[in-house]
Amino acid sequence: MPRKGQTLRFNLLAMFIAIIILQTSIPLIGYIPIGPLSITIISATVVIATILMGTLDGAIVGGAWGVLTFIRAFVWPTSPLATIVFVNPVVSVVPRILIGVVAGVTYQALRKRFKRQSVSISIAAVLGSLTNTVLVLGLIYVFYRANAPQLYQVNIKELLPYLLSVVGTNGIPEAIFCGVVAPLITLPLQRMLKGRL
Amino acid sequence: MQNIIEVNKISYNYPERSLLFDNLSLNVREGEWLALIGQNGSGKSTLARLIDGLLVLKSGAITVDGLPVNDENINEIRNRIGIVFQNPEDQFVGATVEDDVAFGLENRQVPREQMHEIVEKSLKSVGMWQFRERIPANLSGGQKQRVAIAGIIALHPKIIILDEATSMLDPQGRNDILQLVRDLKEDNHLTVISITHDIDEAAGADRVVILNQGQIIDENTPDGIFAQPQRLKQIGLDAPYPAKVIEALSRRGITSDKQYMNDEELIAWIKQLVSRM
Amino acid sequence: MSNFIFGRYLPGHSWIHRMSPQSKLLLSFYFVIVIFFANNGYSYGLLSALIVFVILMSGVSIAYFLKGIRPLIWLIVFTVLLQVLFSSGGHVLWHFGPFSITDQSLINGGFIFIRFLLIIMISTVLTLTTTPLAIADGVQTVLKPLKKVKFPVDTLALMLSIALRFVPTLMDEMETILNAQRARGVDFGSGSLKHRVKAAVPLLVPLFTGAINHAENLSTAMEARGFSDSEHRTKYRLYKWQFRDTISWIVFLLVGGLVLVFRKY
Amino acid sequence: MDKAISLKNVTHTYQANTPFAQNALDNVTLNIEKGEFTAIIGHTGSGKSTLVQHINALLKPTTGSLNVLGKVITPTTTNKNLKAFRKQVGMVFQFPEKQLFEETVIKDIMFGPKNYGATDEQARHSAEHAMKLVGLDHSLSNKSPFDLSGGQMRRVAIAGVLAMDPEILILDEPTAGLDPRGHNEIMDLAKYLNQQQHMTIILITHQMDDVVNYATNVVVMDQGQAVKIGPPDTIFTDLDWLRKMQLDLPSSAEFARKLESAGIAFDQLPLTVNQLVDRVAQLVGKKAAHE
Repeated sequence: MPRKGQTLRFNLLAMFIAIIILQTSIPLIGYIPIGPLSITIISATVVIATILMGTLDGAIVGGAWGVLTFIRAFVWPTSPLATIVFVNPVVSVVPRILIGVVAGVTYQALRKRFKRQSVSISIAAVLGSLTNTVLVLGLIYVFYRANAPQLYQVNIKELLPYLLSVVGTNGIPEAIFCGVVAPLITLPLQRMLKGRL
Repeated sequence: MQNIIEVNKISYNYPERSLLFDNLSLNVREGEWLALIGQNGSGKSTLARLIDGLLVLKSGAITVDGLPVNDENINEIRNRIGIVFQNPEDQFVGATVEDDVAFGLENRQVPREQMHEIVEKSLKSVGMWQFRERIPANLSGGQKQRVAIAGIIALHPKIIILDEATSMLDPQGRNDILQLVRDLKEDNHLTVISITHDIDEAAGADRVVILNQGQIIDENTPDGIFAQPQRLKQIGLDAPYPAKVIEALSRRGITSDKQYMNDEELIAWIKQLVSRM
Repeated sequence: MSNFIFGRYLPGHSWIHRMSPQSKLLLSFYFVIVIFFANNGYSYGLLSALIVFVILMSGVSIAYFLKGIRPLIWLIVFTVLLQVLFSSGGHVLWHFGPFSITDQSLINGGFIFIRFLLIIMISTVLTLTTTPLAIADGVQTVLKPLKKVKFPVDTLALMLSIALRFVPTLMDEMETILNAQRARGVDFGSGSLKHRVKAAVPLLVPLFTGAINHAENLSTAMEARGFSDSEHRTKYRLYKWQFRDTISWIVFLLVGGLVLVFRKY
Repeated sequence: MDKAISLKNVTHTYQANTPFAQNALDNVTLNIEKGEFTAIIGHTGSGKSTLVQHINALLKPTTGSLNVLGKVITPTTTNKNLKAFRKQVGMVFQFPEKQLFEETVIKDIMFGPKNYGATDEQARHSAEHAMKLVGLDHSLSNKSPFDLSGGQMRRVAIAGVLAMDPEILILDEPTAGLDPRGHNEIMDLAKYLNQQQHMTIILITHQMDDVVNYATNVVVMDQGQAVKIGPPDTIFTDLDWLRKMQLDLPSSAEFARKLESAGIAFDQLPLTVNQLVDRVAQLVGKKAAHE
């Protein structure tokens, strides 16, 4: 007999991956366009998975998003940014995985400190989302400062300030969004899954 | 007839809930069609899950085909029982019809060469072979339930449990599925347990057991159960159609000494009334 | 709906359709890597010829490919412009502030344009001729060596196939939820940031609760059908390596070799 | 009587201008009076859902126009103006419990009214009233909807629609998956709203017994067209035609046919138990009077 909840965990992971596939293909539930910016709400999905199922599973869901971002940068890019930076698997995958790791570790550390669950979830979500932004920024800087060889051979050095500012300005509303929405979604789901994982 | 399932003084409760079953016992005879009726929350589906070892008993024992339901026998038990669940969408595992039928075979590590033969035979027996390459999104609810049944037949079970398997289908899909299961039961000498609150589905059974709040409050032939339509109503179930006619007639001063007759008896009685007077 | 995974597969029986998915997957990767090494007109010409040949072999009408590119064209043009305007080296033809156009950057711009087309074409061929299920199976075969280091390849492949199977289901449900909340007076896709953030919750909570319900019911159904260990199962589908796979690899390897040779010119 | 809904030559094409174009509605013209209880029947895929989504302004016609409570929707009506329609037309989707999302029952029910501009106090008032209508105990107000039983969740969802105080209520198979008691309670609620609150009700259903027991008006859909419109007793007359539409007979009509083949004649096919029994009583009584 499978360990209690093992099949459920397996299927929950499958469903989260399905949701992320959906979010990367349907703008309405994946991205919120605000003026020239387009903030992603997928990082919230990774945070929610992390808090419901734990750090490892959160990292897996984040990784799935990363791999999808990577593949999409070739097959169906959504922005010039994607064609330039996300064709590098390190930039597209690693930060996404670390959303789960950072959110998970933060949540575990805080959950007993705050009486209200929503506070610790919110903080974990903000930090998780910021991890993504900061790492994408950092990795772009590391990789392209020195004009490393890259797929489309665009002269990125000159573009660097532009890239960094786009990622940076998206990052702030993204983190706020995550912080507000993650607890609102996670709490009812926790209630549904109580004692079953 | 021999008992194929013996439920012996079982107790069970969901975590953080009060006791649902307390000392419940029930036997299912080999080859019979047993209808388990009761309203939502009466414990019908839970009982099915306990019999299949999907939930773990608190106390008591269940044996299936002579095997006690426990960790050790779980695979053997699940080889003998096939369950068709309520929601057609949520039991379709494979990406296509044939992949879904193969799922149970893959789990049992059936060699590939055999699998293809079994899948073909099973799909043909439910009339879905020509749909084998379809994806679930392009099938109706009734067709998905057929595929679910094919997936069960592929494993040669002795028992089929219909866990409200027709409740999400339209009337036509419902009749189709019940007819299919009746045919398969005959051809494969199956035991069928149908969990339902559809009184018409129960009417076709050999024996009906009423479950109410975790307790068996009655078991009898359908005619015997339906002879007390008031009782069915009290526990939130529908009275069978002939009982409604008899009741309505009695309100018009035409009374019978019976509270229930099946269709044929009722027709005969009405005929007699009309011609006698 | 810009659905890049579903609704793209076109059933058929062409040479390409009948190749094993693992070959198609690996050859697509290989092709992208080869593009990486192309640095002159000869190479780009050769690769373009190969892709045209592949498209013809796929039996899919060219119109499909052109339709696939249309929504991406502005993105490609924009990226090419970035390259043209921000390059240095070569004779400066035009100069303004941080922007400059050189003869070198114009040529590079042209190459980048071709790179884009090549990569989009090869991936389009893959998704038009291979079902999502076959792609998942292909991934499983490709990753098989990782089993030696205890990487749960089969678990991952089954998980991916279930995820793909449920995408259309969740998409339908999302549409119903969207309509149900619209009927309750929610405006989606307009208003202030605060409004949009608030509008996401009545959409996402039901989407997730629905998904969790699916996961729970599916788990029960799978266990009832004897599922316990995703690493020890037999497999219904088999994609055999075929003669056509060998031929395709020979052609692609040859082209790759030529691209390396051309680098010196 | 006033017209509540009137459709004129409404056609709706999904994926217009593509090879997949498909007429989900094909030149539908129909009128529904205020205060009527209309059942829409037809096999799966006949266009029932597309039809009601037009009435609720979730879809716009590709050609034609419709008038809902005096407001007109044409293919060119802007999306902004559609919200006003939706306030008057409540729509209970199939398995409506799937749309719940709030922390508490009361908040979820208040969600609709607040979207349409009600103050907190007004919304709470409407929500409490709606809870009473659907038979939800006040003590459940502050519970999480996810802690309730399936039947209770469905009532919360229906209350969420009723709290918006619509003039027209659309119910899309509202009893699917419920047990007989739950089924009867929901259908009786629809009847109460129709008869006591004078709400115009539109019910999509597969259950012909509900059609004859509750509806005053029936629309039969087939291949995107409204092929027959009228009171139940004009709909269930032509058995061959019904079979062609893949529709069932109500239980009483079915039983009456068995009686007929046993030699008991009916001048008109009875549709409900009462109609059937009236006829039987009449036959028995006639004989009695003769003697």
